[in-house]
Amino acid sequence: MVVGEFTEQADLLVIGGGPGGYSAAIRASQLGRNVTLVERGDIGGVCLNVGCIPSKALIELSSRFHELDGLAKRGVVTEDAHIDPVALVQTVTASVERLTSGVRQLLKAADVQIVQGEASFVGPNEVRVRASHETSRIKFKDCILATGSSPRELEGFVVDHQHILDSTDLLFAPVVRRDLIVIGGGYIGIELGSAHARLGTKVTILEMAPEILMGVEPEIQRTLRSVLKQMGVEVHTGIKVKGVKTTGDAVVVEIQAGSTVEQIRAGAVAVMVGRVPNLGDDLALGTAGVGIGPEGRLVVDEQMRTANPHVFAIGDIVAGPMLAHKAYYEAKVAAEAATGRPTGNDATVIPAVIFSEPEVASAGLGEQEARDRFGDDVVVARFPYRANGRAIVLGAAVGELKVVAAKATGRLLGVHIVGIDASNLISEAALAIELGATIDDLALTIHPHPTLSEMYPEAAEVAQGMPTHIATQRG
Amino acid sequence: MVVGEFTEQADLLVIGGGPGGYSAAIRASQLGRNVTLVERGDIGGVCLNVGCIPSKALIELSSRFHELDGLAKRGVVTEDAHIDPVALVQTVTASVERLTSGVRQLLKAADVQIVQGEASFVGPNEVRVRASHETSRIKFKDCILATGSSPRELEGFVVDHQHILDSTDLLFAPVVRRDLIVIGGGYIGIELGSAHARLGTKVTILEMAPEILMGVEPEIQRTLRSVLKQMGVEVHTGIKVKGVKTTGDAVVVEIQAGSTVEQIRAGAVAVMVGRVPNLGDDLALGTAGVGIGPEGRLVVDEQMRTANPHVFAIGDIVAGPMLAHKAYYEAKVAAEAATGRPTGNDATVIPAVIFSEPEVASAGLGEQEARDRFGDDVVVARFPYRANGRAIVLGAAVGELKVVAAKATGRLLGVHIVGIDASNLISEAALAIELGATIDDLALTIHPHPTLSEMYPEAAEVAQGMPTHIATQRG
Amino acid sequence: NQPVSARGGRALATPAVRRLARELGVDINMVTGTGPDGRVIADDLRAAASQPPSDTTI
Ligand SMILES: Cc1cc2nc3c(=O)[nH]c(=O)nc-3n(C[C@H](O)[C@H](O)[C@H](O)COP(=O)(O)OP(=O)(O)OC[C@H]3O[C@@H](n4cnc5c(N)ncnc54)[C@H](O)[C@@H]3O)c2cc1C
Ligand SMILES: Cc1cc2nc3c(=O)[nH]c(=O)nc-3n(C[C@H](O)[C@H](O)[C@H](O)COP(=O)(O)OP(=O)(O)OC[C@H]3O[C@@H](n4cnc5c(N)ncnc54)[C@H](O)[C@@H]3O)c2cc1C
Repeated sequence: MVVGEFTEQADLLVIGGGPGGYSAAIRASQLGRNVTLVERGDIGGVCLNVGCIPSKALIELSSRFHELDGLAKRGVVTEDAHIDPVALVQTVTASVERLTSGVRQLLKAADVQIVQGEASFVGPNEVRVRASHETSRIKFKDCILATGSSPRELEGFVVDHQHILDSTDLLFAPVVRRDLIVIGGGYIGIELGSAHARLGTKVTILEMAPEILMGVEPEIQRTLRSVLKQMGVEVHTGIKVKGVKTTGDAVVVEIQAGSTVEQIRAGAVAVMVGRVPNLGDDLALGTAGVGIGPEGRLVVDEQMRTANPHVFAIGDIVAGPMLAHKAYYEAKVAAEAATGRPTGNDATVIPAVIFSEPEVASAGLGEQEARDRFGDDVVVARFPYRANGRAIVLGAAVGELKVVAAKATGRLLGVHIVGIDASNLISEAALAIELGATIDDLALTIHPHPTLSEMYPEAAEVAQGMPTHIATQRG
Repeated sequence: MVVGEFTEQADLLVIGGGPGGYSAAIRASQLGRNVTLVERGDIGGVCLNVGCIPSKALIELSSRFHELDGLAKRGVVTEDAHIDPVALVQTVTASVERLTSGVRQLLKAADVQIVQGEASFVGPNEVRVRASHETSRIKFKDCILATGSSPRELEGFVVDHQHILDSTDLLFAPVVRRDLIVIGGGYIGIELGSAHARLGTKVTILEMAPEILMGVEPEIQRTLRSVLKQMGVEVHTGIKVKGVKTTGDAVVVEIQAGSTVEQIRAGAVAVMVGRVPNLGDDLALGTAGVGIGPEGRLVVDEQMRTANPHVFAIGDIVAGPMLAHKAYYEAKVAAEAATGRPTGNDATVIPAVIFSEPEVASAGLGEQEARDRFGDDVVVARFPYRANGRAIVLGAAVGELKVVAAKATGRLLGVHIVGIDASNLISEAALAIELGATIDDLALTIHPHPTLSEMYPEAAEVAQGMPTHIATQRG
Repeated sequence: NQPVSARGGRALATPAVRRLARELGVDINMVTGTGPDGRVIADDLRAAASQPPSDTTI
C-alpha cells in the first residue's frame, strides 16, 4: 500500500482474515474477482490463532495425559507421567503456526492482496485503513465484512493476564496451575476448564444460568456434569459473580448463590462469558449505510447482503451460532453473491460440537424442539456406547447417540451424541438431514464393524422397534 | 434338549451363533418366529470371540503404546513405558467376555432357545445335533445357515500354537515376542502383524501376491507400505513359502522369490492366508438339497434363499467379502424373507475397513473400477490429512481422503480413506452413496470445524475445482 | 451456540437440488416434488424450468 491518504481501488475488499474472511477471499478469487484483504491482527482470525485450533491441540494432549492411568490398568504401563508445559505450549503453537502459514500461502496462491491494518468506513464504498505508521484509503466495488468477535467483558474483572485471565491465557500458558476458577459454563469454559483439569489443575466452574451448556440436550448436560464431577471439577450453577480481589499470588472471587454470598480463592480466575461481535464505533458502519440489528449483529438477506447492496457480512457478526464452520459456509455464499452467482444461505443444519471429554455433538432439532413443533409425530430413540463393540475396545463406554425423527415419514430431524469421537460422527447426521434421509435409510445402510458409526443403524433400529444390540425400548 | 435321538420341532432353526446367526435369530424372534439356535462353539462366532473384537482391542492398545514416544515430544512425558502382557491379554479377553455375554443376554431376552452342539443335515428339513454326550434331531420349518469360516490351511504348516501360529494365537498370547514371521499380507496379516510390531516385536510379512492388501487402491497400498517400513516392519511380496522347520526355540521358513530360495528365521511364524467357508462334508448339505457353488460358497437368491426354499444362508458362507457387517445385514434380510416379508439384499455398498495404522477404509467403486465402467465420465479428487486442522492437532497428518464421482451428474461413486479414524469416517460415504448424493451435496453440507470429516466437503470442493484449504488440483 | 434447526415449510430437497434450482432460476418452493414424501428432485426442476415462467409460479 502507498503511504499517506492515497486512495487505492479494490475490486472486492474483504475486512477480516478469520475463517470467514480468508475463505471468502479465496472463493471470490476462484470466481474471478481481484481480492484485497484487510486484517488488523493475524491472518487466521480467532479460530486459527486463539480459538478452535490451539484449544483442540491443548484438549487432545490433556486427554492423552489423562488416560494414562486407565491405560496402565489395561496393559500399557508408564511410570512418572508428567506434563512438560513448555513442550506442550510449543506443540500448541506449532499447530497454529502450521495452519496459519498454510492459509497465508493459500491466499498468496489465490493472488489475494493482503493489507495490514484496521479498516473503518469513510463512505458507502470506501474504507480508511490505519496501520502502525500509515493510513490509506481503499475504494471498493464490493466488500465482505468478516470482523468476527471478541471476548465479552465481565464487570469488575479487568483481564491482566496474570491473575485474571482470558481464554487465550489458558491456551498458551507454559505452566500447569495448582488451581483455577473458570467463570462461564458455556462450551469454551467447559472445554478449557476440563482440559486444564485433565492436566492436573483443580478447576472450579461458575455458571450464572441454572445449567451448564445451555441449549444442549438435558441428558447430555447431566452426563457431562457427572463426568466433570468424577474428574474432580467443581461445577456451580445459578451463581452470580460479584467481584474479584487480587491478594498476593491469589485471587478471591465473591459469588452469590441465592441469598448467600461466599468467597472462593484460587491462583487465578479465567473469564469466558461469551463473545461480542466486532462492530464497534471504530468501524463507522453508519457511514456505509449498514445498521446494527438485534443482539448487536448485522442484518443480512439470504445472500449475506447488508442494507448496503455492495456490502456483505458473514461469520460471528451475523445471526446464528458463533462457529467457524458457519463462517466458512457463509463466506462462500457471500463470495458467490458478490460475484453475481445464484446462491443462497439455505443450509438445513449447522452442526455443533463441544470438545469436552467425552465429546458432545449435535445436528438438527433437539428432542423438545421437535416435540414442540411436531407434537406426537415424533419418535426418539437412543443407543448407548456401552453396547457398541468399538466403544468397548476403546475403553470408552460412556455416552449415547440419540436420533429424533418424524414418526409418520421416518424423516430424520436431529441427532445428539455424547461420547468419544462425537465430533467426527456427527457429520453423517448433518448429511443425512440435508439429504432428507429417513430412519429406514440409516438402518439399511451397511456400516462397517466394529465402528462407532454403527450406532446410527442401531439407534435407527431402536426407532423401528427392532433393535439388534440392546433390548427393545422406544421413546 | 432331550437325550438320545428324540426329535424336536423348531419353527425357525439357525445354525451358527456368529454375527450372522445371532442377529438373524434376534430379528426372526422380533418378527414373531420361535427360534432355536445351534452353536457348536461359542456364541458370538469368530467375530466376537477370535476376530473383530479381540483384534481391535489389541490393535487399540498397541497403538496407544506406540504413540508414547511421539507424545513425549509433544509435552506428555512418560518414563519406562512397557507392556504388561498379562494385563493386555486380560483386557482383550474382558472385551470379548463383555460383548459375548451381552449377546447371550440378548438372545435370552428374545426367547431364542440355544442348543449346544454341531448340526448336520439328515433331510431337507431336519438336522442332527451332536453334543459331547448326546445327539438329538431337530425338524425345522425354516432354517438359516450361518456356519461362518475357518482359517485356510497352508500346505506344510501344521499349526501347533507354539511355533506355528494362527490368528487366535496372536490375539491372546500373554507375551511380547522378540520376532515373528507373518505369512499373508491380507488385512488380517497386516492388522495383527503391525499391532505386534507396535508392541515391540520385529515382524516380517510375506505375501505371495505382487502387493499387500490386494483390491485396495494402489496409492493406499503404497502409503501403508511406507508406514510399515518406517515402523521397522519388513514386507516381502511376490514370495512363495516353501516350507518350515522347527529347530529348538525357532522356526526356519523357506521362501522363494523368483528363482532364489532363502531361509528366514524367527521365534514363530503365524499363518494368515485367508479363510474358507465352513461347508464341509460334516454338514451333509447335499441331504438338504443345498449345493455348493463357485469359490466354495453357497448360492443364494436376493432373499438369501438356497436351492432348498426353506433353507437360507448368510455371512461368510455366501458370496461377497467375509465381513461381519455383511453378515449382520444379510441376517436381517434372511430373517425377514423366512418370515414372508418383502425384503431383498440390495445394498449398493459394503464398506470395508482395515484397522492398520493409519486406518484404511473404503466404500463404493475404486478409481480404476470407475474408469473401467464409466470411461471419461469420472472425476477423482483428493484431500490430504496434512491440510486438515483436526489431523494436525491430533499429530496425525499422514493420509488422504479420495472421492470418485460421475463427472456429468456429480454422483458419488466411491470414497477411499487412509488415515487416522478412517473407520468411523467411511460410514458417511456409505450413506451418501446409498442415498445417491452428489459432490455438491457433500460440498454444501456444513461439517463441523475442526473435525476430520471436513475432508469430505474439502475433497468435494477439489472435485468442483474450487478447493478451500489446498491449492487447486483436479484429477 | 444452539444448533440451527430444520426450517419448516420449505421444499424437501437435497443441497445439490436446492443449488440447481437457483441456477435454473426456479423457485423450488413452488415446484411439486415427485420424489419420496414429495421430495423435489433434479428432474422436477428441469421440467419446471422448461415450462413458460407463468406456469412455474402458479
Ligand atoms: C477458545 C475458543 C475456541 C473456539 N473453538 C471453536 C471450535 O472448536 N469450533 C468452531 O467452529 N468455533 C470455535 N470457536 C469460535 C470461532 O473461533 C469463531 O466462530 C470464528 O473464528 C469466527 O470466524 P470469523 O471469520 O467470523 O471471525 P474471527 O475469527 O474473529 O476473525 C475476524 C478477524 O477480523 C479482524 N478484524 C476485526 N475488525 C477488523 C477491522 N476493523 N479491520 C481489519 N481487521 C479486522 C480480526 O483481527 C480477526 O482476525 C472458538 C472460539 C474461541 C475463542
Ligand atoms: C482375526 C480376525 C479379525 C477380523 N476382523 C474383522 C473386522 O474387523 N471387521 C469385520 O467385519 N470382520 C472381521 N473379521 C471377519 C468376521 O469375523 C467374519 O466375517 C464374521 O465372523 C462372519 O460371521 P458369520 O456369522 O458368517 O460366521 P462366524 O462368525 O464364523 O460364526 C459361525 C459360527 O457357526 C458355528 N458353526 C459352524 N458350523 C456349525 C455347525 N455345523 N453346527 C453348529 N455351529 C456351527 C461356529 O462355531 C461359529 O460360531 C475378522 C476375522 C478374523 C479371523
